[in-house]
Amino acid sequence: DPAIIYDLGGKFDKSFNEAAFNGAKRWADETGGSFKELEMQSEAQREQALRRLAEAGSNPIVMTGFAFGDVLNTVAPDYPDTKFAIIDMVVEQPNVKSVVFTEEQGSYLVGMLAAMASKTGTVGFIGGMDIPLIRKFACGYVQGVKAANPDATVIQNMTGTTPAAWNDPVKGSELAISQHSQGADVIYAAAGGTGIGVLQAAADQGILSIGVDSNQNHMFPGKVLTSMVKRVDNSVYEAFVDGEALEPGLTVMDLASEGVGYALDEHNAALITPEMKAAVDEATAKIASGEIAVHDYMADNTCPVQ
Amino acid sequence: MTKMPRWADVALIPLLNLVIAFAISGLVILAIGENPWTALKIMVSGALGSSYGWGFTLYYATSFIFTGLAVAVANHAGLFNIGGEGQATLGGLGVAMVCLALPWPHWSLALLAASLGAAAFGAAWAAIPAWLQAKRGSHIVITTIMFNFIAFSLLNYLLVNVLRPVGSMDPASARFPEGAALPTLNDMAAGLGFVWGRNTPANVSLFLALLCCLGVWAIIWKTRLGYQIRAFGKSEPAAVYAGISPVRITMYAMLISGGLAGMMAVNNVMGEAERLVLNAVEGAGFIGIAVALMGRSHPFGVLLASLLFGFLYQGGGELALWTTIPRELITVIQALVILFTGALDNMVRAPVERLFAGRGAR
Amino acid sequence: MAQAQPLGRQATAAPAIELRGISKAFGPVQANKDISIRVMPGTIHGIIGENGAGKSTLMSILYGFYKADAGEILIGGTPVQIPDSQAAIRAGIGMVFQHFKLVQNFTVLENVVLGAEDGALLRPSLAKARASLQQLARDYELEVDPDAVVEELSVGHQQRVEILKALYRQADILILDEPTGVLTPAEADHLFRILRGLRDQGKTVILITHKLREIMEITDTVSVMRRGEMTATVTTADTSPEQLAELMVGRKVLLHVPKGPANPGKVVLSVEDLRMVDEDGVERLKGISLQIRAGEILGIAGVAGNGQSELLKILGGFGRGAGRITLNGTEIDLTGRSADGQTSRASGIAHVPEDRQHLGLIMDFTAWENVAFGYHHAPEYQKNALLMDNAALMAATAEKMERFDVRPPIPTLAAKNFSGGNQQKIVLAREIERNPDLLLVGQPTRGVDIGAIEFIHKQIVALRDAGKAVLLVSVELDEILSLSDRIAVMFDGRIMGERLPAETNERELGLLMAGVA
Amino acid sequence: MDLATLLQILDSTVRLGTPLLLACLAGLFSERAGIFDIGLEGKMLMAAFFSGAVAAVTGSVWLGLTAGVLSSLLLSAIHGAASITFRGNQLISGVAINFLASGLTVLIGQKWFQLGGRTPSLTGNGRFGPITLPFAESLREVPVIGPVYYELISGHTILVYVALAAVPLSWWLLYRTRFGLRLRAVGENPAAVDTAGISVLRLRYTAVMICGLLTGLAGAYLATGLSAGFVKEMTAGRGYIALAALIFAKWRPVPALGATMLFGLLEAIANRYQNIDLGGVVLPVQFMQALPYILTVVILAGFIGKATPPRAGGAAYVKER
Ligand SMILES: Nc1ncnc2c1ncn2[C@@H]1O[C@H](COP(=O)(O)OP(=O)(O)OP(=O)(O)O)[C@@H](O)[C@H]1O
Ligand SMILES: Nc1ncnc2c1ncn2[C@@H]1O[C@H](COP(=O)(O)OP(=O)(O)OP(=O)(O)O)[C@@H](O)[C@H]1O
Ligand SMILES: [Mg+2]
Ligand SMILES: [Mg+2]
Repeated sequence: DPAIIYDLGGKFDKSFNEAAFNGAKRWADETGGSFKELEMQSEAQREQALRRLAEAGSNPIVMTGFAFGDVLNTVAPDYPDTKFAIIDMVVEQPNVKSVVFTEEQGSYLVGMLAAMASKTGTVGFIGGMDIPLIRKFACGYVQGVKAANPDATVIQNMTGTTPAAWNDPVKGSELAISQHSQGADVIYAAAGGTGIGVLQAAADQGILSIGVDSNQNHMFPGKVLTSMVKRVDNSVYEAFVDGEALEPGLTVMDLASEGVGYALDEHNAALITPEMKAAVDEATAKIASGEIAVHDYMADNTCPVQ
Repeated sequence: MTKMPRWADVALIPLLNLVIAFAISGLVILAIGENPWTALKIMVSGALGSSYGWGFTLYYATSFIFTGLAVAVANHAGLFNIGGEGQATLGGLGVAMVCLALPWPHWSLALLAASLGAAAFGAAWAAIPAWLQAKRGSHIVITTIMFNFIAFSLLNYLLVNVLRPVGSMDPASARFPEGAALPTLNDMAAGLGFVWGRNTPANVSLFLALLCCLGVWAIIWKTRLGYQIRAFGKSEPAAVYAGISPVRITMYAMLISGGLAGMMAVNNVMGEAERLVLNAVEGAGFIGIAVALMGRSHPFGVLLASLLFGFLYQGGGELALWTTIPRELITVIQALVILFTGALDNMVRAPVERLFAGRGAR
Repeated sequence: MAQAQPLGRQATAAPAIELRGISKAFGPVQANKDISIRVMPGTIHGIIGENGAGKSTLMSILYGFYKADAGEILIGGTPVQIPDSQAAIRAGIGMVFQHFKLVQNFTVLENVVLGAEDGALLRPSLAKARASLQQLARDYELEVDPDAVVEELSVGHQQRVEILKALYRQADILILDEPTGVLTPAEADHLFRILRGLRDQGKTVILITHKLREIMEITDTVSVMRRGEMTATVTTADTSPEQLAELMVGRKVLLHVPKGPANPGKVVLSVEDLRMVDEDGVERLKGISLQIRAGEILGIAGVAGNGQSELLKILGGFGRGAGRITLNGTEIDLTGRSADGQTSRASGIAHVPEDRQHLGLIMDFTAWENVAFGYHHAPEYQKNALLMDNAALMAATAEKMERFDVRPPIPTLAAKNFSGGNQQKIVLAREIERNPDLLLVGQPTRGVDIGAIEFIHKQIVALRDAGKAVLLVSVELDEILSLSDRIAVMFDGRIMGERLPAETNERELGLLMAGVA
Repeated sequence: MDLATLLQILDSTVRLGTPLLLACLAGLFSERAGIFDIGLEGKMLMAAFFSGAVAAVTGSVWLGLTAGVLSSLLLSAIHGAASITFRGNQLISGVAINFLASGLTVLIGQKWFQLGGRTPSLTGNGRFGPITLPFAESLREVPVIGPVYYELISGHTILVYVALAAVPLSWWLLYRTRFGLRLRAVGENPAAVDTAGISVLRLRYTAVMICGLLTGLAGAYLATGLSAGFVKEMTAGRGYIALAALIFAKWRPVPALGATMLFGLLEAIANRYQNIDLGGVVLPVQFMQALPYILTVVILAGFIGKATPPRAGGAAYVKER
């Protein structure tokens, strides 16, 4: 049976891990198969969980989050017959499939939408913590904003430095209000549970917000401009479908492969005008074809635009 | 009236307390629709039933011993150090800087240097609140809380901008060199020719922790410094009368306390992760408060309480891993254990004492 | 209280209070054993007994603070239940505890009103209490500033507040537990005038004291307690101090320590123009000059709070001041740089602080740990550079306890488990046994029973006879007069004058203490 | 800085300061009565959860508030039993309560809503809406006063006004009533209260319950006033900050207002100015995020001096040993 291990944020984080869970569940619903799933409670359990699953014969073993990278690198060689899949990190081992997402591309698209939806020419970004992953989101977003409106301003904030940074909706809401008062009228939240506060404050203030990872449009219908979706669920689903035949190596989930994108559904249909949609779809095509290169913060630890 | 026998005091009552705590935990488990008996079995066998379980239990206990001792030493000086979390965070920084500085030829050298680094950084982080308390009367409870937050910010900055290897997604330092890898208990057992606790993180720093227990015991009860710390903790005016300098003792006690908290990093950063990650402390600083209070600030008590919490952590981890019981249940069990063995002790003690008194009277 | 039912002395035959068969144990300690006592209305009834005899416990039971294990209480002839202090107050009982039960950072008025408020709002209660206090002050000469914060009052005034609390609640029966332990003779006289006044109004007073002079002076009847039992109740007029002392202790007690003439040698301590300003900027010492020679006791008399504590503090080596102090010819640093309490000990000064429970001892420490207190650097208590020699300390403590007759002689017992007198002996043993050149001793016998007083006085005299200098600070004029070779009187940070004990008397000293030169 | 920005920052200060204020006053009642409480965080969290959960289920924020307060009162009762009746260690009991709340909220939440400990988002009557004070609209155009009234004073939820009103009320209760006198006395010298014929137990329980009530309001404000529902661990250390503010304020109600609002202000400023550019050198965001805490230490060390807790605090009242 396949297995999945969630990162410390927990299975129901409303974004990343939850998407992974949804993918696994979809597989189970469709195939009637069963899978093991683990939630850890400490760093030391990463290795423990991996080994125990491998020894119990689970195959493949999927894990979410870059934090597993280091451990997987040491554990994978011990279980050459087991296939592993890691999301958000590259681990070069013969039995590991690494799945990374081009969050900068998805963020670029929602950045364009934000710039086009903005009346003030100022948009906001609220990240959970100042870590590379979040900078990657931010950098793609800013590029998209500038692409759609070179004169636009982007206000960037981070919510904190403690684990509470991801679970503090009050702080998220204050930051959103603060950004609104500085003119932002579309705010992109990449901050886990804190993001809920951002979305809610934006709705209260009558401005727009952008969700992240999962499609969060439904949370405040008509108030969430769109969501930058990262199809973690798809990659988990695919890994489970592949089963023991899982193909090791690097898989990049990008716009072209619909690994990332923006969400359009009945909750935000009214907010996305045909022109906006056209512009974004054009950009999507150009990015897919390589005509537009969205800079990846991780490539050189810098962002060309602020 | 006869007094309660000593065995009842030190064994029976804590046991009864634990039983009540677990009984109520069982009710909670029932309430969320699971089987408490199975849960208990998983916890006990997962944490104590194999050398594998022990390997984790001891690993967690090691961390708690360090932070528990830290709080205990400060308690003896009448200072409430809530800053273990921050001090251990800085300790991790010290360990990382030492380990990454050289290609260490042998783990023992690395261990020595890293312990010093960890203790020095932890102590330094405690030194400022201590100095402010001693010289300016700034309440150490506030300042240590503040320093926890500041430590997190500092570490966040350093990991992302300074220590992170280029191109790494993970806000963590590089892996430590091979030579800085501490032998695990498993390695040590293998050296002695038997298999114990394969793939478990318990490592040689357990012995360091035990040494610290012994050291703290000796310092507190056998040395002049300890004498002065205890005197100061009991009565500041009297200490001044006896020629004990409040400033000096506050500083010494907090430096020792911060150093101990910092040394926790030797276990988790150097012994387990072998690199420094964000939030490496994972709340062990706060658990240290519970451990020290439950252990009545005595090193032996701290050791026992640490083992209990190590058991809860590992047993609870197993529970969360292998059942659908959410991991937060462990937090609830911990809370109940703290409550009944620590705060509601007299609820059990009084009736038991009466029972013994009644028997004695007859 | 003026309107309170007058209980004429012969109006009723029933005792104001009758206790029958009261027993009380604290764990293994039997504090009261089957005690019965009758106190007649309109009398002052004394209770005496050694430290730990159970006096305070008995009174606390009467006041509903502790619950008796057995026995009954009758007030005015009717059995009553006194489960808590509220019930005692309702029954007309007021109590002034040995250790004051005052809220230190409240004003006098707030302390008096606490628990006796008139309604949910404070201001009317306070206003009413203020008026009553004025009335009481007039009736009983009990002046205290109602707005003063208690912690800033002298102990004498705090005592008045306690009495006012009882009177404000219209107590007919007033219990005072060692009220004069902290009072000056003048304050004590004043208190006795008040007590007589109360008696004459028909109120009943129970007075616990260690001072036989007071018993003889003011009580009508006196009960003696020993080891939890009531051993005798006698009419005061029919007894003598010597007889009471023997009843109390079970042996003959010397009420005055015999002491030969002094043999003064060279000057040990010389103080010139010592001045000191405290943290609040108040000048506490205003130019003190004095000398003490080897082999003599200089007694410092004075009402508490006139600079004696500060003088002891600076001489004891943990204060800062201006002026010149030399010890055995070496000048002592007054800048505060070496005000660490250790320097002075090293130079041969031993110090018995006035407040043994807060300064002299750590109550949670064992006896042997307390014997090391202040001398934890002493070479004989060290095993090596790192470790203290606890075994040596234990042995030294056992020895000292035996020599000073500390009871029980158990070095591992915590200080708080010794009675006050025995606590004092531990401190004295520690300090005197250092064989200091100069012994500073403050209030050596405060609250200590007469058996212990006799012993403590003997030790101080013995030290003098061994050729050491002693500075004795006490508010007990008796003690000053009987121990000192010379007497200096302090008032308002100055020395008002020096007298020889043989050539002065309590009256003259009292005047000096009041600042009348 | 223009007036509008200033007002926005102050407005944010009030919102961020309010939960701290309520929790701080809660701690004040408890600690003034001699019962130390490091369990403020846990009680707040519990109240946040139950107010969010019940408001979500019933759609009524008032029922939510009631449930939140009741849950906080329950934890208070446990703390009271442990530290008053059974004379346990007050710090241990507080630590236990923090753990208990942290675990139970998610456990119950997961069982109840299957949202990983979150509660469903609140809408409409499930939340406290802003209250527009009289004349706010009409005065809005008046220079200075208008915006101040409209932006800063008006437009908060009812709990903000309750919290602000609680300051003078607490002051009055503590310093102008019989209850307050006794409460303060029992934290300083319980023996004095006992010998005055007043029940120490009853007083202390009352104080602990008031503490529960106020932390309940604080938690409910977090979940139903500031946010629209509960998220696990959403108190995010505010209970500890409130404790720090309490010491800062030296256990007095009016300074408690000042201390909590200062913390709110520092956080609001750090939120607003996260990326300060000092002529080319951009201060790292982590520095700005640590700034409130650094400033707290600086202010404390520089201006506040020694804070002496209530003298009988932290110890159970024991007559006989
Ligand atoms: N609260 C208490 N708990 C335990 N033991 C107590 C308590 N109070 C008094 N005792 C013990 O009871 C005995 C009687 O004490 P009590 O205070 O009544 O003596 P006393 O006659 O007032 O002595 P003193 O003259 O020193 O005031 C002593 O042995 C004492 O140790
Ligand atoms: N609450 C208590 N618990 C334990 N022992 C007590 C308590 N209260 C008093 N004692 C003990 O009772 C004895 C006498 O108590 P008490 O307080 O009356 O005397 P004291 O003030 O210490 O001495 P003295 O009356 O001689 O000044 C001492 O041994 C004291 O330590
Ligand atoms: Mg007594
Ligand atoms: Mg006494």
